[in-house]
Amino acid sequence: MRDFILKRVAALLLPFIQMYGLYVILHGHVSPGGSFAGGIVVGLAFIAFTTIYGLERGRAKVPEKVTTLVESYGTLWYGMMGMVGVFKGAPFLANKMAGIDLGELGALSSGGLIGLIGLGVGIRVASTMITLFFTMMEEEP
Amino acid sequence: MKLRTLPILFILLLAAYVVLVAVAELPPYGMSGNPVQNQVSEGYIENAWEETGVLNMITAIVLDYRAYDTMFETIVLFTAVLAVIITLKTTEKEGGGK
Amino acid sequence: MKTLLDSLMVNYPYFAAMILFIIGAFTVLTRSNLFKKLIGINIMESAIFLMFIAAGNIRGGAVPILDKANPKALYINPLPSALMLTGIVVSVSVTAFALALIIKLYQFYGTTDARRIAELKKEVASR
Amino acid sequence: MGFTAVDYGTMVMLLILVVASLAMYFIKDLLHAVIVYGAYTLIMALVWLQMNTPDIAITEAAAGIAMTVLMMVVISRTARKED
Amino acid sequence: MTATIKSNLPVFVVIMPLFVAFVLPTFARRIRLVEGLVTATTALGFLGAGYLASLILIQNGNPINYSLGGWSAPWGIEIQVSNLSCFFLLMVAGVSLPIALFAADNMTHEVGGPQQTTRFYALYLLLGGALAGMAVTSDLFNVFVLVEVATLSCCGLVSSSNHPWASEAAFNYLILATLGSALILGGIGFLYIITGHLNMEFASHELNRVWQGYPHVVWIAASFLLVGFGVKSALFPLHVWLPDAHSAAPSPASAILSGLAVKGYAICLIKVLYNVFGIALIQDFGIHRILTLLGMIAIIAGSVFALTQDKLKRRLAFSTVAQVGYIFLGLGLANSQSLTGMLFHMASHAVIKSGLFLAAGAIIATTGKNRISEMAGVGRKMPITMAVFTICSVSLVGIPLFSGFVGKWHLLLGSLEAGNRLAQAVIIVGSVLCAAYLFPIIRVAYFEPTPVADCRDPGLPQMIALIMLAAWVIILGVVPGPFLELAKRAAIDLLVMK
Amino acid sequence: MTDLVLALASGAAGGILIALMPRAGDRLRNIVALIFSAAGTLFSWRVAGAVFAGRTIRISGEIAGLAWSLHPDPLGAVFGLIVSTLWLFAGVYSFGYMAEEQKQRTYYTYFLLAFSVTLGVAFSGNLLALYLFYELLTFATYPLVIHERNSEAMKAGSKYIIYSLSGAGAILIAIIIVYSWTGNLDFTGGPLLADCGLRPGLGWVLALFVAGFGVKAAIMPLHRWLPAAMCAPTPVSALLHAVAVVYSGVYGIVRVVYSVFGHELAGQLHLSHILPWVAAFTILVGVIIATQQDVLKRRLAYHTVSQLSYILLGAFTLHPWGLAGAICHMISYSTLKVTLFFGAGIIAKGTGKVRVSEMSGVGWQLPRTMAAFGIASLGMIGMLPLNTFWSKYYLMRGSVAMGKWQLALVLIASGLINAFCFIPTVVAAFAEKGEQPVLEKGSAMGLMLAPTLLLAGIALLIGLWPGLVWPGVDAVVNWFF
Repeated sequence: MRDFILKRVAALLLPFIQMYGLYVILHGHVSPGGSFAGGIVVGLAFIAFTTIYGLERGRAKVPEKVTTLVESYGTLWYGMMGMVGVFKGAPFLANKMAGIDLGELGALSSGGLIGLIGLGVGIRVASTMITLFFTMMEEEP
Repeated sequence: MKLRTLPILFILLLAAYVVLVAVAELPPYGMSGNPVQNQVSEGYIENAWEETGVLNMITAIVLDYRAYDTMFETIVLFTAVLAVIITLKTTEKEGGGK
Repeated sequence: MKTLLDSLMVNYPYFAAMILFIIGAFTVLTRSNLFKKLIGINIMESAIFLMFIAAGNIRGGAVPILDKANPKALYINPLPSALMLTGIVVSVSVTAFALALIIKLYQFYGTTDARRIAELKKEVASR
Repeated sequence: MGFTAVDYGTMVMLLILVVASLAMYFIKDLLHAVIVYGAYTLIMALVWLQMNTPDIAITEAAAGIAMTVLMMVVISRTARKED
Repeated sequence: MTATIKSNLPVFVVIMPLFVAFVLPTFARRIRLVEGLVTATTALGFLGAGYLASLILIQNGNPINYSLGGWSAPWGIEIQVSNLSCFFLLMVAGVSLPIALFAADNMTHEVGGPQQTTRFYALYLLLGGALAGMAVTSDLFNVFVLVEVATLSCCGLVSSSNHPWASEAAFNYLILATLGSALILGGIGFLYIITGHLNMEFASHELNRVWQGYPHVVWIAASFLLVGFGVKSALFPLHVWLPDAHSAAPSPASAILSGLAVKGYAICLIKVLYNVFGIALIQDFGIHRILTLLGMIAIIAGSVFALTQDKLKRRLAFSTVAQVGYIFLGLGLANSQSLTGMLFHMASHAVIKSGLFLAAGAIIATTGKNRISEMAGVGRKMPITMAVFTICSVSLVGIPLFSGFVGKWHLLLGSLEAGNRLAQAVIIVGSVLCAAYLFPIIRVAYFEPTPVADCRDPGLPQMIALIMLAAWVIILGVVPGPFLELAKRAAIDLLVMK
Repeated sequence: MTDLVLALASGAAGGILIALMPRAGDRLRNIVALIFSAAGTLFSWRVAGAVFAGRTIRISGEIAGLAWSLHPDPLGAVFGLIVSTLWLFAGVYSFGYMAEEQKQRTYYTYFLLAFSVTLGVAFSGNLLALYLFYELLTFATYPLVIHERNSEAMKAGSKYIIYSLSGAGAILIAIIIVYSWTGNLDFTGGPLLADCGLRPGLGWVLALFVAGFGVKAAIMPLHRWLPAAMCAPTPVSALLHAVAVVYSGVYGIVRVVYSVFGHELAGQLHLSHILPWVAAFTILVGVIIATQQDVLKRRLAYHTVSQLSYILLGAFTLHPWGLAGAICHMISYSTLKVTLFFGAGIIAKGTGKVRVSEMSGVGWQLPRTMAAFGIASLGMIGMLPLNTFWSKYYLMRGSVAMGKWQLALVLIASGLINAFCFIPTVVAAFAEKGEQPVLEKGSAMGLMLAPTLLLAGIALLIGLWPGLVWPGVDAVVNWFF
């Protein structure tokens, strides 16, 4: 309860920062930015939350189990998206070649697998930033 | 500036000179006729939107043409996280870390 | 010398990149503080990124995002940018890991100075 | 040589980068050095924006801030001054 | 299904260990499952590599090209399974399998509980995947990314040790290796700026067309790459990180670091030098002379430093510095015999050094002693471990019937062909010095009177791993057959300008 | 073929068998060792018989794409005969000498392994096999050198390993060069380099070979490991450092000169006019240093250095008479030198005296030993009733025939110095008759004494009827000329 204003402002701002991060991730293929930058922004929002509200509440929002799972399966997600091509008889990581509908140019759903991969990478990067931050913040007993 | 740093400084200045000579030889910056702007880059610029369906060519390259590199990029990140955790979490909580 | 300087001025981003690279290497090699070494590494890597990005650029070119209104614009080469995206991730990863190691080293030795750590290690070894 | 305003702007920023990197070499207080590093990454992002690569500029800005934050975290847990 | 696997095998060999590594951390509680997965993955990798090698041998060395995502070469990334790739893949798989076996159920004292061990395995597989990737890649930037994955996982492996010095070693390694990466990236950047290509074949073609316009740039690119890969593969004056890192790491990690990781970077250097610059440019610029000289210095200096070490793992680490010298020497002599010898020596050293480090790890783990002078009588208490150690040492010295001889034989033939008398002398002196620093260990272990208190051979998986490595040493020494054939063809491939 | 395999395998099999029975008693172990050495001896005699009868025995194969072969020719057969016969004697002697020593298992294991390996050197038909066995010999005999396990022995062992491996390295380079010229390493079908003709670098190759094998043959600047290695048990010194190991070096040089180069090609090299003088230098200096030594075994060691160069001198004459002398000397010197060492060992075991200056009166304590010792000393001078007379005769004849009569003078001079070297010891041993007891009793002493006396007898026998060994010598000379 030390810093009321900071907490209020954070409560107001952080959702927007996260929205912005998600926007950057999702619109990586039609506008500047991409999954990595967006993921970092999302991660930084959580980091800011933790620095303001304290380690315990931050940890409660994103438990270690979740980050571990996202780390592992987020990375695997990329590989699985690559395997889609293989299952369709095209080379690894194929997109158009695998016969995936590329959608309308410029739309959010365009680019076939690109959007999906980007989303996975973005969430994964966010989780990575959070993991790094928590690992470095937490004191060893 | 300690005495110990002087030889290193000397060597690096020498290296800097050699490198700058090489840099001066590079194709002039920012010209459209440079070797870099060859058929590869033209190919990306002309075909990216119809081959991948995205407007941002960089995303097209990152997530489609050279997606293999990007996969390794995420792996680098994954490796770094693993390495950080293996370095810092030497004591293990019972029950798999709740 | 004159022509060298002239060509360097033409290639000024490369020139700056190499200067930064050398400064970074100098920091890594002569500063004994681990943080400084880390910062030096980051300077070096960003210098190389600068070189790549500059290589892809065309002066007066267009951002490589397809402009539906003007599809025949002089787009710059998107490849170096795409490569450097990967490069930045790599440098973030290295930084993170190095920071973790710094924390660990501080826990062991109570200092972040490489030379001091070497001395302490020697003391431990001789004991 | 036909430099345009963009070129001169870039040159100035590159000069600032060189100065910043030298500053990081000489500054004894690590926290200050890290702050300079944050500025360095931001200017680097601007340079890349000048070079028509907004993607990289955004990424560099985000990554630079993330790195700065992490460095600050670590400095808060270790020594702040360089010996 | 089988057809899918067959046609995608080049990429599966690389991504399979990586995929397994991704999911490993979620199984941390079931350590047996983790160990089983790791062993199965390396075994599968071995099968895959063997199949690819047989495929390549059958089709007479014609490389298999695989375009990732279906994008052909100048635009997309292409991976190429050639003789060299198969050789290196076989080497990686053949060595990492016994190391994985050795690590099973044996990491607690060096790494920690099941979670740490799982992370260790994940890093191990990531390193394996990166090395496999290096073997098949034919894209310059992909080389850099793989090098980074390998570097980070190597440093992670080093710092996984409970040993308090491991962190310092890992930090120094990380900083120097990243410096190396920056140089490598710089070198690739220069090449890219003047050629506009990242695919090795295209870049080579373009480079050989335009290099007269940029002599200094080619020089600087070559020296950046040489220094960068030199740092990573511990070429002599740049080896300073290696002894600490390799001796502080857990034993299986030391084995894979000394045995394979260092070679992975060397393979990348070989690919960059011979597939991009090409033999003609190398000779025009005199790069091969520099390599030869550095190799010779490394052989002598590494051996002499190894002689002065009393700690077992440090001595072995310096021995790696010396043996890397042979690789660079063979690289520099630049004829088909020397390249064959260099490649074969690379493989045999991978096997030998893994065997030595694993045996040393078993000894250190059971006796708790890490100094050579304290190891009296180990040979009697741990007969099989020490027998493997002896076989590996004898092989490293280069006695016929063991693998080290074959490599040295071809290296000597190569230096004869290159007319380099000094190189011959250095190779021989290196062998003698190698005997001088390895035999005292064997002597102390077998013939010193006072026995160590209480120790015995390690458990069954460890024994299988050690015996497997010893068997490799002898098989490679007596009937290297297809393996030597691959090395010969790879050497000829490297010398042919495309 | 079977005989060849069995001859090589019996030593190795025996060694492994002994290594695998850790708790066996001395007697059982001795019996096993005896059986396997006898078997090895028997089969190598059969091999030699077949070779002299003109049959071809050949085993070949490939290691790592390089051909190897075992193919005994008369020279190899003679070497094999010497080695196997003396090994049997040394084995019996060891049973007595080692009876109270520690670490007998290790000793007999490596004793038998070394037997196998030495026969391998003798019977190899190709440079790769020769090199392989030559290298293995170093490792097989190393544990014997450091048998005492004290710091002196360890130092000697390290010296031995380093010298031998350096030599082997030189040989490897030479082999590589030969291989790159001919693409073939098999020397049984006539001189290997005969087709190459005189070409630059040939002299270097010969020099490398001679330097490499010269380490084990103890040519003068490379001899230093030999006196140091004398800290090994006496049977080992007798067998390895007077016969087997050093002979493998000598054998290698002879082999290279006659089988790789061939006497015609070698005669055209400048180097082959220098090498006899190197040998002569070693002969004189070695024996002069020997007279200065007080410790009997060291004196014998330097004496070995000197005598080995007799053989080399004969070989370097490149003349049938010289070669005949060399082969003769190989046979006769080995019997005598082993006798001398056995005698020295008995003296050391019986009285504990190792220095020449302490030996007055020993003769009456150990009369039969000293008699044998005396006979052998006379033989070293080259007196008539002993076999060395004949070898020296042919050596001189060869040197004169080659046109270097000065070498004959060297031989005579060294014979005289040899007389100074040992005769005073023998005389002193019998000079002083005190009240000392006769020590030649007991089974251990009997086991040591029997081979000693038998060898002295053989030496006399050959001296009186040189026709006993002449067919072998003749076969070798005919094979090469």
